[in-house]
Amino acid sequence: MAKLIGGLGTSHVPSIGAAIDKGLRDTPDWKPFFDGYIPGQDWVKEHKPDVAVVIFNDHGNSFFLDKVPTFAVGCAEEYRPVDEGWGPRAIPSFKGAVDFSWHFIDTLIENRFDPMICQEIEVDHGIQVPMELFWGRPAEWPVQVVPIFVNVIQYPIPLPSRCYEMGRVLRQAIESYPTDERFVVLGTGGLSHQLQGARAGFVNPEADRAFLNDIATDPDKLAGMSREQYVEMFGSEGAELMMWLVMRGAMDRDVVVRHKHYFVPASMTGAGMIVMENAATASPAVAA
Amino acid sequence: MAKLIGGLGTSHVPSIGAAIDKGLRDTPDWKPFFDGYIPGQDWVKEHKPDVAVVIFNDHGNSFFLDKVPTFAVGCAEEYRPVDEGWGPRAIPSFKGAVDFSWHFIDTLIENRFDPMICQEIEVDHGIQVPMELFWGRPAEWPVQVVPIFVNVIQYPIPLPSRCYEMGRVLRQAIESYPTDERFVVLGTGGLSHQLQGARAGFVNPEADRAFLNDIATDPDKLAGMSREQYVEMFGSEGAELMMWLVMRGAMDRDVVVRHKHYFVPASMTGAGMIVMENAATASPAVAA
Amino acid sequence: MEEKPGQDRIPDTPLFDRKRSLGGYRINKMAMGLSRPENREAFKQDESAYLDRFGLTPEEKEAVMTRNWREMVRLGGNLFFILKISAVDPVRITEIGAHQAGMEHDDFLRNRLGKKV
Amino acid sequence: MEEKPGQDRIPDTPLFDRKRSLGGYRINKMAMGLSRPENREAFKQDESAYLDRFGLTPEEKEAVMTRNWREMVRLGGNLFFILKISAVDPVRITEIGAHQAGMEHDDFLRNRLGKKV
Ligand SMILES: [Fe+3]
Ligand SMILES: [Fe+3]
Repeated sequence: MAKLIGGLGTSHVPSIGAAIDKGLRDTPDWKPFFDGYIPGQDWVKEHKPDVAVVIFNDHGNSFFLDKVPTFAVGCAEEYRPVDEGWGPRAIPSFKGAVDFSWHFIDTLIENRFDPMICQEIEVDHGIQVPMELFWGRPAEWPVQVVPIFVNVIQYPIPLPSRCYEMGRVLRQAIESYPTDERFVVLGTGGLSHQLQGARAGFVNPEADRAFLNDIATDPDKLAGMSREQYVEMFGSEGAELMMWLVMRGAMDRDVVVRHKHYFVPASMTGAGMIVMENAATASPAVAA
Repeated sequence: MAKLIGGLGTSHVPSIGAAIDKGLRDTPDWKPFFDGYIPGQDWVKEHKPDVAVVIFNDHGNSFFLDKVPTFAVGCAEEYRPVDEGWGPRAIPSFKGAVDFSWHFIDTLIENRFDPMICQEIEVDHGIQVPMELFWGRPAEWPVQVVPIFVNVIQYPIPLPSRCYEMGRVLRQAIESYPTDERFVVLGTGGLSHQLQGARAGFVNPEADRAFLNDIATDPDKLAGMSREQYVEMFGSEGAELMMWLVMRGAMDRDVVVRHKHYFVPASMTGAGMIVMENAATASPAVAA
Repeated sequence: MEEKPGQDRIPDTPLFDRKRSLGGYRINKMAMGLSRPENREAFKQDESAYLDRFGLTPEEKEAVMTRNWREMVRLGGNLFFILKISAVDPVRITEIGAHQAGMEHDDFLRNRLGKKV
Repeated sequence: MEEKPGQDRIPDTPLFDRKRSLGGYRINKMAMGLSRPENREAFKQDESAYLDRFGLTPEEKEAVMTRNWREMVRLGGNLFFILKISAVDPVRITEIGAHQAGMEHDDFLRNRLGKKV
C-alpha cells in the first residue's frame, strides 16, 4: 500500500513567484525568506516523494463567481499554469497522479464528501508557489500532483472542521491505494494577511507563530475554531490557513516537526513553513 | 417560519417536453400519460406553493465532463432554458428564490455538505419538464425555484443515502427560514430506463410500481440500497431515481399519498408521478 | 464498503466511469459543441472538418460519420452528449436504442418497451 | 450553530458574502476578463469601451477609471479579481493596501506590515 511520508505546510503568496521570476531571490528583502526554505528543500530531496497532494484555493483564476465549488479535486493528466493577468508563468506543467486522484474521489464520495471532479483545469499560484518553494525550479517536476481546491473566498466557505475531516479521508485513500508510492500532503495558504477593507495590511505574527506550534501539537483546537475566529485572528484572506487542516487531518495525532520557518512580511503576508512526519514512522533524523 | 406543504415526484423525460411543443398531448400515444398528471396539477392549483425546490440532474447541457459537481445549488435571480441542441425551448425563464437559496447553501455548509454554488447557470429538461407537468405552460411561472443539480452520470455518483441526508438538511433549511412561504420539493428523474449498451430499452414496470409504493412507506429501504442495485433494478439511466430521495428525506417519516400515476413507456422510460403530504399536517382531502 | 459501480458487472450495461469518461472525452466534447447553433451549422456544412476540430481519431470519426451508435458508446460516447447529433441529423431515440440492442425497431418497441406495434 | 461570517462584524473587514458577490458581479467579471491577452489589449486601447462591454454602472466605471480601490471594494469588487487591473496598469499591492487603509505608503509599510522603511 502507498505511504504518507510527510505533511508540509507553506504560504503561497503570488509575490514569491514574481520574486523568483524577476531574479530577486538574493535581494535583502527576499533572501531571509527563501533561505528559510532550504531545510524543507533538503527534506524533499532526501525523502523523494512520488506524489504530492496539494490543498490550495483558486484566486479568481480557474473559477469565476458564476459557479463556485466548495471542494474540487483534479484528476487530469496535466495541469497547466493559468494566465493570472500577466500571462501564464514559464514553469513546467504539473503531471497528475490520475489513478490515485480517481481513487481519492471514490473514497470521498463513499465517505459523504461531495467534491467537484475536474478532468481539465488550469492552476494558479496557489499550487505553483508551494511546489517551487519545496522543489525549486526543475525542468520537469519530479513528483506527480493531486490538486485539491477549497473555496475560501466566497461565503459560505467550509468549516475548518470539515477541512480537517477531509484530511482523514485523504489518509484512508492513501493507505488503501495498492502501490508502494510515497505521498506528501501540502497544506497551503496564509498565514495572517488581509487585502481588503480599511484593515488591509493586518498581520498577526504572534498568532502565526502560535499556529505553527498548534498545527503540530494541538490540531483539534485549530479544527474547532469558527470561520469567524480565523478571520479575526488571521485577517480576511488569512482565513485560508484553515486549508492546512486538510494536511494535518491526514496525519497521525502525534507528529515530529522536522523544520519550521516564519518570516513577516512577504509582500503583505505573514509567511510560514513547516515539515512534519508522523511520530510512529518518522525517519531517525534530528528534529528542527 | 416557512412550511413544507408537499413532496412531489416525477419523471423528466425530454420527449415529454417535445410532445408538448409539437402539440401531441392528446394523441393516443401521449394522452393517457398526460391525463395522469391532472390530479397533480389540481393539487398544485389548490395548494398554491410559493417556492419549488427541484432536484434533478443536468444531462450534458450546463456542465461538461471537464468539471463535474456532485451537488450544485442555484442561487440566481433567473434560470434560462439551455440550448440542448434544438435551440432553447420557448418556455418562460424560471425565477429564483434567491434569498432562500443562500440560506439553504449556508445550512448545507454548516451540515457538512459541499455544494457548488451557482449564481449564473442555465437549466435543461431536468427541471423544465417537471415544472410543465405540474404547472402547465403559464406565461410566467407562479412559483420561484431552487434548482439542485445532482451528478448521476459520471461515476462516482453520490450514494443514495447521501441524497436522503441532503433532504433532511433541506427540511431544516425550510423550517428555519423566517418567512411564511409555502414550499414544495420535487424529486425528479427515472423511473426505469436505459439508453446505453446492449441492454438499451430495459424497463422494469414491476420495480417501478414497487418504488412508487416504497418511496411513501419505506424510504429507508430505498436509501439503503447501493448505487449498483439502482442500476441493476432501474437501468443505467434509471439510477437517477435516487434523486427522489432528496425530496423524501425532506419529509416526515409518515406521509399521505394524495396522487400517484404510472405509465410505460414514455419514449423509452417508465414514467411515474407521486404527490405526498406529511401525515401530521396533511390537508383533509381524501387520499388517492 | 459497497461494491463500486462503474465496472460493468451488470450485463450489457456500460457505466460511465473514469475509463469511459476519459476515453470518450473527444467525442463527447465534439457532441457538446452541437449545443451552439454555429457549430450545428458547421457540422451540417462539413461534418468531417467539424470532427477534426475536436481531434477525433480515425476510429472515432468513422463511428460518428456512419452513425454507429453502438460503436460510439463503446468508444466512450455518452448518450446525453451524442444524442445532440440527432438534433442535426434527426433519428429517434428508440432507433438509437434498437441499434445498440441489435434489434429491429419494431421488435425493440415490442419486446423491450412492451409497446403494441 | 456558529455565528455566520460574512456579516462584517469584524471592524474594517469586508467579507465576500452573497451581498458583495452579487453587487460586485459586473466589476469582478470585467476584471476576470483581464486574464485574456486580447482583453488586456482592449482595456489598454479604450478602457471606457472595455468597461461598457461588462455593463458597469457609472459609479462602478468611475471607481475603476480613477483606480479608487477602496471604492471598488465597497462596490463589491474582490481583490483577487480587481488585482488583475494592476497587470495592465502596474501598481504595487502594498499601494492598494495603503489606499484602502487610508495611509501613506511608507506609513502603511511601517505601521501595518512592520517594515523598517
Ligand atoms: Fe491564497
Ligand atoms: Fe434524466
